[in-house]
Amino acid sequence: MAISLKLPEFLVVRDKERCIECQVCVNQCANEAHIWDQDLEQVVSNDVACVNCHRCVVYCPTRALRIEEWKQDFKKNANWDGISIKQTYLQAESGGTLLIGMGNDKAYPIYWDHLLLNASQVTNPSIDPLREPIELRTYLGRKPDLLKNPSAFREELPPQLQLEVPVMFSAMSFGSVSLNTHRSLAAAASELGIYWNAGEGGLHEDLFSYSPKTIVQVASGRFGINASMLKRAGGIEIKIGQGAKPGIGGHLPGEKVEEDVSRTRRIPYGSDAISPAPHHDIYSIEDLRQLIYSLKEATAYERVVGVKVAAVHNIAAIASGIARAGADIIVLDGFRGGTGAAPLRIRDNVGLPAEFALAAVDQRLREEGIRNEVSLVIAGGIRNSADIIKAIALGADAIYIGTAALIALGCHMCQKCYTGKCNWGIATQQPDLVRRVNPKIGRERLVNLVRSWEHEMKEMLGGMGINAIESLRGNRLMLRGVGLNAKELEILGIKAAGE
Amino acid sequence: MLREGKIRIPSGCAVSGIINRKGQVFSGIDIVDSIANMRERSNGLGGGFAAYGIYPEYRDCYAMHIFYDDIKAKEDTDYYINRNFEVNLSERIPVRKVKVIENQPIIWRYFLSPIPRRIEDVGGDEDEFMAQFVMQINAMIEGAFVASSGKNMGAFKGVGYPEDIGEFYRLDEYKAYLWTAHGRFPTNTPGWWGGAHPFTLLDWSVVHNGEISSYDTNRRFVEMYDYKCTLQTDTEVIIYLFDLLLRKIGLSLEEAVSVVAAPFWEDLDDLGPLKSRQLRNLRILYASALLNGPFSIILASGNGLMALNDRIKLRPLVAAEKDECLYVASEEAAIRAVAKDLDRVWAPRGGEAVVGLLEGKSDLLSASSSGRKIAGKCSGS
Amino acid sequence: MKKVVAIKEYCVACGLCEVYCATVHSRYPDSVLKAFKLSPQKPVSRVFLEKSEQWSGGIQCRHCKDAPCIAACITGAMYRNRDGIVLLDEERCVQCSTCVIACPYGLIKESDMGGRKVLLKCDLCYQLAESPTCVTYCPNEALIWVEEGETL
Amino acid sequence: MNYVIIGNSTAAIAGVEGIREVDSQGEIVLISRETHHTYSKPLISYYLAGKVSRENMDYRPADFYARNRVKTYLGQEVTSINPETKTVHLEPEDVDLSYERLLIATGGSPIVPPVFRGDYLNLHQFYCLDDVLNLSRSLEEERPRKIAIIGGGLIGLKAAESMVLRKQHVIVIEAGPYLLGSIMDREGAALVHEHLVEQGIEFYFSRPVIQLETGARGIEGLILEDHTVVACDMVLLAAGVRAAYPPTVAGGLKTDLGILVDNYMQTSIPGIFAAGDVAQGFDMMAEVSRPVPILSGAYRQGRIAGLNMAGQKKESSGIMAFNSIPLLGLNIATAGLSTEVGDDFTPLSKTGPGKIYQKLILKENRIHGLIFVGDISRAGMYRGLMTKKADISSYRQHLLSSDFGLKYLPEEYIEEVL
Repeated sequence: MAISLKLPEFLVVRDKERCIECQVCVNQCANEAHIWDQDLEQVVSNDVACVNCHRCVVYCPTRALRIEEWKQDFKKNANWDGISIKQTYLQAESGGTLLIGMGNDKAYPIYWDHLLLNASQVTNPSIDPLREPIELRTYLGRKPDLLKNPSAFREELPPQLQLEVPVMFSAMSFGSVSLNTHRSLAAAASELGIYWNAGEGGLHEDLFSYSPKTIVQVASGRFGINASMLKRAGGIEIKIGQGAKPGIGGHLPGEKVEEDVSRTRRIPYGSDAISPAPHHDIYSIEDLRQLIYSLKEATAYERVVGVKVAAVHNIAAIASGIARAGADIIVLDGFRGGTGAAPLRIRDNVGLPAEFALAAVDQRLREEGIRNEVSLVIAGGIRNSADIIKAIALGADAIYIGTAALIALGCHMCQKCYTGKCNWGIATQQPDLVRRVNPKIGRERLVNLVRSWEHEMKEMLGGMGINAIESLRGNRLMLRGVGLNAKELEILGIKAAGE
Repeated sequence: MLREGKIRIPSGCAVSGIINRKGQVFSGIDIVDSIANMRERSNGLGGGFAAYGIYPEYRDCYAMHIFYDDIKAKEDTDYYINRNFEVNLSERIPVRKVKVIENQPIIWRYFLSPIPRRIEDVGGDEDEFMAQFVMQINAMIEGAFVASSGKNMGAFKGVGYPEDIGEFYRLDEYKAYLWTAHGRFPTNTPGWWGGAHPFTLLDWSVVHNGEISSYDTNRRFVEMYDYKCTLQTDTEVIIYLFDLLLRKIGLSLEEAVSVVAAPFWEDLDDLGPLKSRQLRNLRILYASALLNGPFSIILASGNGLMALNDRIKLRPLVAAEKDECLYVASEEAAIRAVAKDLDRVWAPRGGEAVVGLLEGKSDLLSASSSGRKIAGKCSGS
Repeated sequence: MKKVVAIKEYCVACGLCEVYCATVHSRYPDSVLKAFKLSPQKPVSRVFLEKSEQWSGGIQCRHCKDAPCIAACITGAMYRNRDGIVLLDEERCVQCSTCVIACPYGLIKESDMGGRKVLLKCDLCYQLAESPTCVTYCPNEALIWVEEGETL
Repeated sequence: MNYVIIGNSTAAIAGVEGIREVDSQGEIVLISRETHHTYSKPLISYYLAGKVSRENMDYRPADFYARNRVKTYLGQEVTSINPETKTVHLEPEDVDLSYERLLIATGGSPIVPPVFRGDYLNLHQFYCLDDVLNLSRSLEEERPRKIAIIGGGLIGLKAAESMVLRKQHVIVIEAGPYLLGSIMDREGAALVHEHLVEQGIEFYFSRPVIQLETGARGIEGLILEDHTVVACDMVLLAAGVRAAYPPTVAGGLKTDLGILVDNYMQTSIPGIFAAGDVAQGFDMMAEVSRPVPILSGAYRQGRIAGLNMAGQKKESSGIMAFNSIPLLGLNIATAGLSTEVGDDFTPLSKTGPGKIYQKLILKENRIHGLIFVGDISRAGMYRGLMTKKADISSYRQHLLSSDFGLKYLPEEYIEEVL
């Protein structure tokens, strides 16, 4: 066998002064980067296996461990940097597509960080959320045309998703993530009065009690979907694309299709679950309309039907088409959106920032006079409450978080989800690893995260003199851009700081 | 410095309004005295009045008050007016020389009857025709600004303290059954006459104290329904919102109030299932029409007035009654200055509208500006 | 009486229960590092991480109602305190190990403390104000401190 | 309710504790022939060896009687029991005490083989505290060079251990073919024998003492069945124990090898209970009524007796013989039918490394007995399975494997421990 040119990515630094040989690290590393050596009677490291997930670092009771980048210089070359060279080695050895997990990690500009929020000073009072109610409740769903149907409010409205905080947990399928991850998300969403999205993998029967707060996904593989599931769910989302891999389907390897996954997805045990790149019954906008109305028919028009698309270059026109095709919610997934597995080149090079997609779509729908009729949700790269506030000011009704939720559950962003050996028990089906997410703790952590954001959002809103989130929606005057060029400001529809 | 329309300017203010609900007219002296009593609330950079019932002889004509920066603007505007209207009277508004009032524009008024064919060209909705015409002039013609355009009413406004503006416009010589007034405290303005309150559209006028934090949400909402927010002022967007809700969509005044000053979600449940469902639905459908942030406004039409605070009452508003007269003002002192023995004085709660309608009217939306009808000839001389 | 319950569904088999149990019963109860680095003998845990391919859990004395170890103890060193906790008085213990064979779960262990044999069992950290140390430090709340009969 | 308890050892004390679990008010009277505060009989060898102080021999703390409000008559003997009048007579106090419930927990008394019946200065019993107090004094005063111990059972070997620890030369004379014959098989006994020989103990097997050589100091030599003469200057008797019946009971108690009791520890006379070495109850492993003279059994029986005397109906499921006997550093544990060799019984055993021997006695997918020598750390789990009468068929192949533990056991067993 020819020698591998792969170099370790990380160095396990073990402080011998502190190591007590308790082997907790050995017990926790599913990658076997820590090994108990019987003869030496000590723990030794296998650096090549380390993925820098920090499980051992966090668990080490004496803080004896630290993971460093494996520093191996190549001759300086601005063009062929170390990463490019190492990826080339990898592909020369494997002959395969480079796979990666989680969202785009390239240093593209993060527009959220170029937006600044306004606050009240003197001319109007800021509102103190500790003294005055500040409302974050949001309704997602189709709204009738106000001019054509002025008495709509006297009737039953079309179905709406009521969110106590304009945050939802993004689609992450059972299969790509563990059942305990689903349990945590479902329980937290129910406690928070929001929705979570079960992704394209159906809903495990243990979670049926949470189904009123569950959005189920109809994606190109149609996994886990049937009429009773649609009726049971709180909402339905047709997934056309995903920000991390626009234009690409999904592939859940057979090894992850264990008994529960197989039963929930309604596919044979151990078989690969392949979601085609397109829906093979949607080759045009009119086909999408048929699917939307098929789903509405199937649920007696009692369920919200959303459509999720990846943010791509002509997203404004696409979104307009989706709105007119009858979608109740349009989800725009920006190119920083996470994934369990994506081809690296796709993830890093395809799509649009969610900020631009949102600004363009919101503006376009307003120009067409239909913005009020459809809800706009964005996903892909929301990291904190300020990002949410900015997204809503740009025009979103609500946002999805995926990666942030997983980080709350313990994800350390090692980006190795596709290996199925998630040391934090999230992106895995291995029973001993799945146990690492205790849904009770998971729920608490997710609830804490959203509640802390809720409070921060209320503070930011109050600072702007606003006591209901709908008064921020599309309120772009509350934003100013810093470090943006004129074209970027124009697309975002905001003024420059100081204007 | 940029003026309204180029930049958004926050301002503080005083408002006052008086209506005789029997429709008996009275001179502008009371309203001037009332607003003058709140001089501290303005800074001399804007004052104005709206008066209803002042042009009985031209009651069926559109009374258009226009500010012109120069004669070129007037000529351009006249060209459009003549293409679309029969002009019953065109004259300079009579003013008095007041020492502190300066830089006044050319202030003109017209009494107009639209040419029916022009209305039919735009779909036959006369109100919509008028509204679009006014917004066109404001948006398109540099140096022209329509201060008011309703029937039997007019807006009198300018840069200065309101009592000086009243003196300037000789309001003591007008008689109206409904007066509103405004004293302005802009924090940053070159003092542009068009930027003063009231702001009007059709018969509507609004005087407003406050700052609408939801401004851009509201603006972008009304702009979906063919309004052009050329001034970038809260007052402008407020009047467009009410026009949209009351005239275009046809909500009742009560419904419109529960849209712009929506009840809190948690308070909805106490209202009984039907009521709470309708209010919830209204709030869901008209989320972008919620006026958020501190305000007290007086919305007036030929039918009467409505005074309203934001839903958590961040600005002052007091109401009082004496016989058939209803008074609303930022401060009780402003009412007491003109009416000594009041039957009742109260401070309306946040989001609670004070409505004063002419006898026999059930809504603010005036007959002249409701329905799609073609105007007849003006009956005035 | 409150007991420690192991929830095998959430045990991550890390062994921190053992590390902290050993520490808190060592000469340096506040420092894992000192307990392991400075103690003359390696500190010994009274909770035991039981692992199989299907499950794992930190197990320890159940403080049985009808405790076989108390019945079997030849010296009276094994006793139940006022709170119902089964304790071993090391002063009076003669290391006969009868309790070792009496315990049906094998949760009393002999340990060699530098040539001196001692018998160790869980004391529920009864001298601490807070919950037993294994519960306090279980990183996944797979050991919980609950009233008997109480479930999740 | 008032209670009289005869005896002051494990079963009697457990009786007090049992009564007090149910009845905090009733009067309890405890009568003991010995004058000592309750102490643990098995500790006598430890005391002799200097591993436990006199105070630490107390089975319960000094305030035990006071705390449990027990009236004691120490140094008093019950001379008669009258079930008709429900009284017992005490001497030398010469009083009648009436009872509503009576517990007989008089224990056992050492067996003295006929050849040793006689008054010899250097012949010692090895049964109770007074025996070892005497013995201890003698050892210091007489400084014997060779001590013969009669009996290679549990008591004999613990006595031997204590003598070795006191640097005495010890000779053990066992009538049977190997050590610990009542609980141990030949293979296990061989390991123990090897260990004890290494510690300097001499052994004679299969030859009972048939005659004594006596002299001025008392016994000076023992003549065995094969005429071997074993010289010694002190003899300890450790030939076993039998039930120590109380004085005649009017009306008579039914007895076999002990006072017969039912599963509530009640004797054939209602109101009179018996527990401990004097009683003959149900042996859960043998599934017959027979004496099981071990401390844990005495405790269990005493407590059950106490509970039932105080009115709480509590049935015993029987007791199991089990022992743990560390001998000069070697751990030995046995339980249940450890010596069973019948056709139905299948032994499963494992030896080494070193002095390690582990054996389970299986029958019909159950463990019926065990012998562990050397490493006894997992013995408790096996004994637990015996108590539960657990069906071991699903994990039979893992029994005695070095990682045997909960993980191989069925779900319900695991749930019990978690």
